[in-house]
Amino acid sequence: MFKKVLVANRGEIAVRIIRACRELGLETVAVYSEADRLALHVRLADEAYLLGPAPSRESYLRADKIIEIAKKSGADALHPGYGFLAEREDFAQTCLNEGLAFIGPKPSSIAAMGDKMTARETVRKAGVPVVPGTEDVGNMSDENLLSIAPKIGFPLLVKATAGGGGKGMREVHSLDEMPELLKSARREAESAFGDGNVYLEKLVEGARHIEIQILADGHGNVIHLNERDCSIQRRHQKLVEEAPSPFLDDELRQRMGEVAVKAAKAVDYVNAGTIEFLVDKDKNFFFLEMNTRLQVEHPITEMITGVDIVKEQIRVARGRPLQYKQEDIKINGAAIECRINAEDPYNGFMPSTGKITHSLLPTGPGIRVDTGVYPGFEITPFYDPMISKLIVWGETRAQAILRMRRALEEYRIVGVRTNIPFHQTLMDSHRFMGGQYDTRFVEERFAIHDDNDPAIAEIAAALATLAAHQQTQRAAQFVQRNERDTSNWKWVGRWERMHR
Amino acid sequence: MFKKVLVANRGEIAVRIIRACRELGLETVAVYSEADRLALHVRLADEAYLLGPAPSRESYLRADKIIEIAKKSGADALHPGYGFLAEREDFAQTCLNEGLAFIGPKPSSIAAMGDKMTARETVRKAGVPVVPGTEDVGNMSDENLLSIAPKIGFPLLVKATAGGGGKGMREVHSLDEMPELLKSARREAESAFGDGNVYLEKLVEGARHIEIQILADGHGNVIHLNERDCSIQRRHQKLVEEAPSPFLDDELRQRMGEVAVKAAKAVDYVNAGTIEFLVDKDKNFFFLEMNTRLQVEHPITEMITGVDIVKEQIRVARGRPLQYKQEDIKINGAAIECRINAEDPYNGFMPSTGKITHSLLPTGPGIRVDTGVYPGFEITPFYDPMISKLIVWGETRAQAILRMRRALEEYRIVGVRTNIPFHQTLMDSHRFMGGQYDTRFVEERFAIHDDNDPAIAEIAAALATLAAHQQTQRAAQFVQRNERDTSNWKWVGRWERMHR
Amino acid sequence: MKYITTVNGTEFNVEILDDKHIRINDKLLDVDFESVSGQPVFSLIIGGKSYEAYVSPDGDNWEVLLHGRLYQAEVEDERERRLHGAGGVSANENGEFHLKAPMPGLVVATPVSEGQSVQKGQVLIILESMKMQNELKAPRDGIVSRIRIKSGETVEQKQTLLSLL
Amino acid sequence: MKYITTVNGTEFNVEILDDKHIRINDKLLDVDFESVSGQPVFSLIIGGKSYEAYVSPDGDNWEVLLHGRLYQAEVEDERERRLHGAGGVSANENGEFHLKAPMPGLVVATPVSEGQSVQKGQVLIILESMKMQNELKAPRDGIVSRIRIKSGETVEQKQTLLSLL
Repeated sequence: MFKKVLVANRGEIAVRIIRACRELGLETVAVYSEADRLALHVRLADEAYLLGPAPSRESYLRADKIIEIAKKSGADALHPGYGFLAEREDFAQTCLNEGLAFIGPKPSSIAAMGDKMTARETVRKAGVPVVPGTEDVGNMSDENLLSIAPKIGFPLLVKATAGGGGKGMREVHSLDEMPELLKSARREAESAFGDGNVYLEKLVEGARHIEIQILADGHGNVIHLNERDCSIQRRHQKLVEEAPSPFLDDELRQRMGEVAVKAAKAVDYVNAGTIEFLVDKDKNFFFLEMNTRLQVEHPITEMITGVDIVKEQIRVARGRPLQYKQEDIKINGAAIECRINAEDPYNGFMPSTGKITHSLLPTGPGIRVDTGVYPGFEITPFYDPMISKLIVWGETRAQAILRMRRALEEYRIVGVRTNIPFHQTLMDSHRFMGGQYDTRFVEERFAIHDDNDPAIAEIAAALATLAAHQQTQRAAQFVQRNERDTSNWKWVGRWERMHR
Repeated sequence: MFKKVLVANRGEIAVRIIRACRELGLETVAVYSEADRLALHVRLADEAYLLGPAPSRESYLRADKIIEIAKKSGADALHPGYGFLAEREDFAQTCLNEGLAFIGPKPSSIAAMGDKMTARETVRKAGVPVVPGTEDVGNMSDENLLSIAPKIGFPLLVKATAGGGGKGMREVHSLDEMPELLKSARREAESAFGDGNVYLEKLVEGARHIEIQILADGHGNVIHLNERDCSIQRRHQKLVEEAPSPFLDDELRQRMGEVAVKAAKAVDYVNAGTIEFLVDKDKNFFFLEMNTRLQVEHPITEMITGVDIVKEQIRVARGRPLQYKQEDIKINGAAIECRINAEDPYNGFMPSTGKITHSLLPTGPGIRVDTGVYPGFEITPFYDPMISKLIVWGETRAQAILRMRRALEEYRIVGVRTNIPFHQTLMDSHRFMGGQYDTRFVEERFAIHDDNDPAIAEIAAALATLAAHQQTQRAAQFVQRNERDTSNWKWVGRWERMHR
Repeated sequence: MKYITTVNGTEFNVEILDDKHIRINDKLLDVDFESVSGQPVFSLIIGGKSYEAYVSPDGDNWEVLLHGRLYQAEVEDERERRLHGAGGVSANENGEFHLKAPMPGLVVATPVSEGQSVQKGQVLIILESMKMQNELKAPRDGIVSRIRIKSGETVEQKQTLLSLL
Repeated sequence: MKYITTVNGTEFNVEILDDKHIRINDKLLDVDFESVSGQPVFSLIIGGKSYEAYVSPDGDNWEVLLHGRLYQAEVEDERERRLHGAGGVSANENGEFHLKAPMPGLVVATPVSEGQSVQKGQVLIILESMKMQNELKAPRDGIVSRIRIKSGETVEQKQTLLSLL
């Protein structure tokens, strides 16, 4: 039974894991890059050790240093979070070799599911339906892929073998454009995973991305916690998730759950994992991949089932049987998560960096915010743009949407741009309210609105004029001063002084 | 069916009500004093109107102005929150006369329960046990009370007839000290309620303060949402509440619930209300009073039952039947609330005022923070010192306590002192963990600890030395400047500039 | 003080009468305009309605983010407007265009070369930031006059990367 | 720089070696000491352990609020200490005591009068703030030398209300 957990991650998920450990009475060890000295996970952990410079490759991907720190600090377990080293079977194996409990699946399960082509084959043999695509296992050359593509048919997807999170993924509509897209997919995959291999998969049109949360212990018990609908995506990045899916009925839910359990058992799975499916218009579902780790969007499942997935991961890693049986898992109400990213929805979702000067979190009943940032913290270009997850629960889906609207309206983040206006527009859209969306909805049938309510335009005019007027009045007062140096902090400082 | 609700309150409860309205699609009207122009309830409401200067008597207690604003703004309903005008039957009556739906009970129910002596008589006649005390109804002179006191027996409590919240309450141990205490109780009652009348009640020793949440609709349905244990008090002010009570068993819970429903029916009660009981060591329980309004600590009941009490209040006020029947109400897990007050636990809990310069809310699973303040907001001496309510839920009471500990440890509020260290000490105390406390626990058997772990004292020494050293180094750099003006904002400004 | 403020193509005549009163077109309104926590977030109570918005300068214009919608506002004072004459297409439209880094990042590729003709929408530079590769595209047709960075280079926000003629 | 720091009666010899190293008594430790968000909240990583505390000056001393406990620390640099000699009961203990308002509020009552003898713990003034009546008590025995306020008066924080001889 381990007592001290090294959290090999950063940001909101590191904070989430540290909280679970603390609530279980376990000590925590944080690791951090030079950019993260004052990150929340460092502030909240019992111990903290520097890994190296800001770039991930020199810090959070430094498996060797992480193991060294685990030994130095006396940690006897490691939680990898998601991303970074979470799905590297060699890293999981090293942990075990070094006597560290790995809070995740066995290395063999990671390996079986980590290579996406092998995974397809494994689950197909276990009787799980898969999306049509390349069926060979092993690295394939561009020539090879170009010759197979017409047999699969267009449109199709180029996907990274080592992939996940939409990285190294490209949509191909014709053979002509394929060579160029293969090149860019391989380049992105190489940069993201250190592995440029790709495979092909038929693009299922009008599909929904629906995934099943799995929990399995070391005593042969495997249960599922129902589904999450993650079809609201942009560039294959999930933006909004909800549970339960408005698209599923109980019968399909149960069938998909059973198949997911089967897929997990096929790789002898232990701990938390997620089976991702595509579900087409006719409610046929196909295995897409398994994420052998904690998922970003796990909180919505926690909200509707009452299960604390991270605590359960830790209990399972300590050798305990699951606290729940399948029949204990009930769906209570509805939950939605909006991923709040530091990016500008009015400028092609370009990442936005800078120091957060102020924030106001929405709070109150049915609201949960998982975040790793706070006022004074600097958003750097080195890591993922996701700065927080806004999660709401409601007695019904309609109430959850209404609650999400009010939470988004309340949320203030100053210093970086965020995609909150995107989420507000989405929550107002009739198609989202009606549950009528698929994975292409955001890109093809949705625009962040520039509809112009004249009454509100008038208010905007008043606001802009008052702010401009105030600025002019103040500039007059400052005119004697040497105003050459207007570097950011001075401006902020002056701003603050002016407003006290 | 009303559409626009005026919220006749401020602070966290005004925010709570505005959120519920927004989630129900209702428009909201805030009212505010000059001190509250930038208060959160003003920022979040659809409309906002100034009431007057900061003191409550010139703003939040100005019933006439509030009614005038309701009419001007076209509000067709009013939610009084708690405190201020919430338990004034004349105000409720005026609302009805002016065609405003009053989101609360009928004026006659407020009247019946508002005069605490009348209330005792009413419920006693309905067969509800009451604490022994003065039995006459009507205003009593000091002479009268002094002659009755020995019959009731000491120790006893002097309580304000119009009272609540511990104001105008005094504990009397002998006849000698009684005249002086009557005087101060009347003075405080006069100042708090504009009514200096008091009555006497036997002090039940070793008692717990346990209250039952009631919901009643206009169709004759009355249910209870189980109990809250509010025994953690100081100077008769609740500091921590939990639900369910670790002291109650199912049989007693059910009996108290039934009696509470009976008490509510005795005054023909509609809307949300709370029946407060004292429960002695032998599990005898006595009616204390009924609060004919939403209660500060309502969120813990929401956490364990899933019922949104404020939304249910609004639905009931719109004439709808209750959404729940008694058998729908189940207890799920355990919830605790800590009232975070701007007061210094190391200095006799003296109120602390000032501008909040920074805050970091605890977030994550099972945490809810209801607050009306934010960084940049000024805590003034005009209102209640409660600046936020930290509420946690856990699968068990033990898990809720562990979660509360980690949440308190994470919570940062800079700019005013808070009682967070008090709560941390309490959550660490074995007696609280064991559920062994009564209403005298905090005052008689609890001290905010000054126990001295030498390892931590060493860290404190390092922190103080490093801060002092840094200050000395910086002072050297600033020595040429004219440092005479060290008014607060300049100091903060300099501090911030130094740390950028 | 009189202003002419244009929001999404609609002009508003806004007159600031004093601290608490403005006139918009013909309407006289009570206003209470306050910055929140010294931030570029403003609380405006106008005719009893309460609004809160992010308001910040954006070049010569103002951006107002209100109720999840972004408004671009041009605020001109009346004198200024008279000097400039009516209309107001801003100058400099046909000058050199300098592509600036919208955020700090790593230059992954520059798929164009100096002297090359490019079309509006063509990818000029791929910049990696926050684990995403971002394609920076030509805002108009033109000729690449100068490339100021190399692949593999780390750039600062607003650093000029490339110029178009 | 060498300091002698006293926390709850225990003395620690603390030497600041450089930005990243200190010695406490005999222990050499790595330290990383940073203010959070420019606030009097500090993150300290010391020998791998991560702590966060509110640290602020309190008169001549320092207050450290750490893990829900308040520590009063006296920090003297070695030279200063040598000058003052050992021990160090602060002077001024028997001078006049000025009762200052701990917060802004309304004076509800002054149950003592000028010239009156009072005992330690006796109520001198009742001050209402945040809806609570707060009794301000005598910190020692003495004679009320001057009352500077009247009932019903509003006072500022730190305003002197009353003096004791």
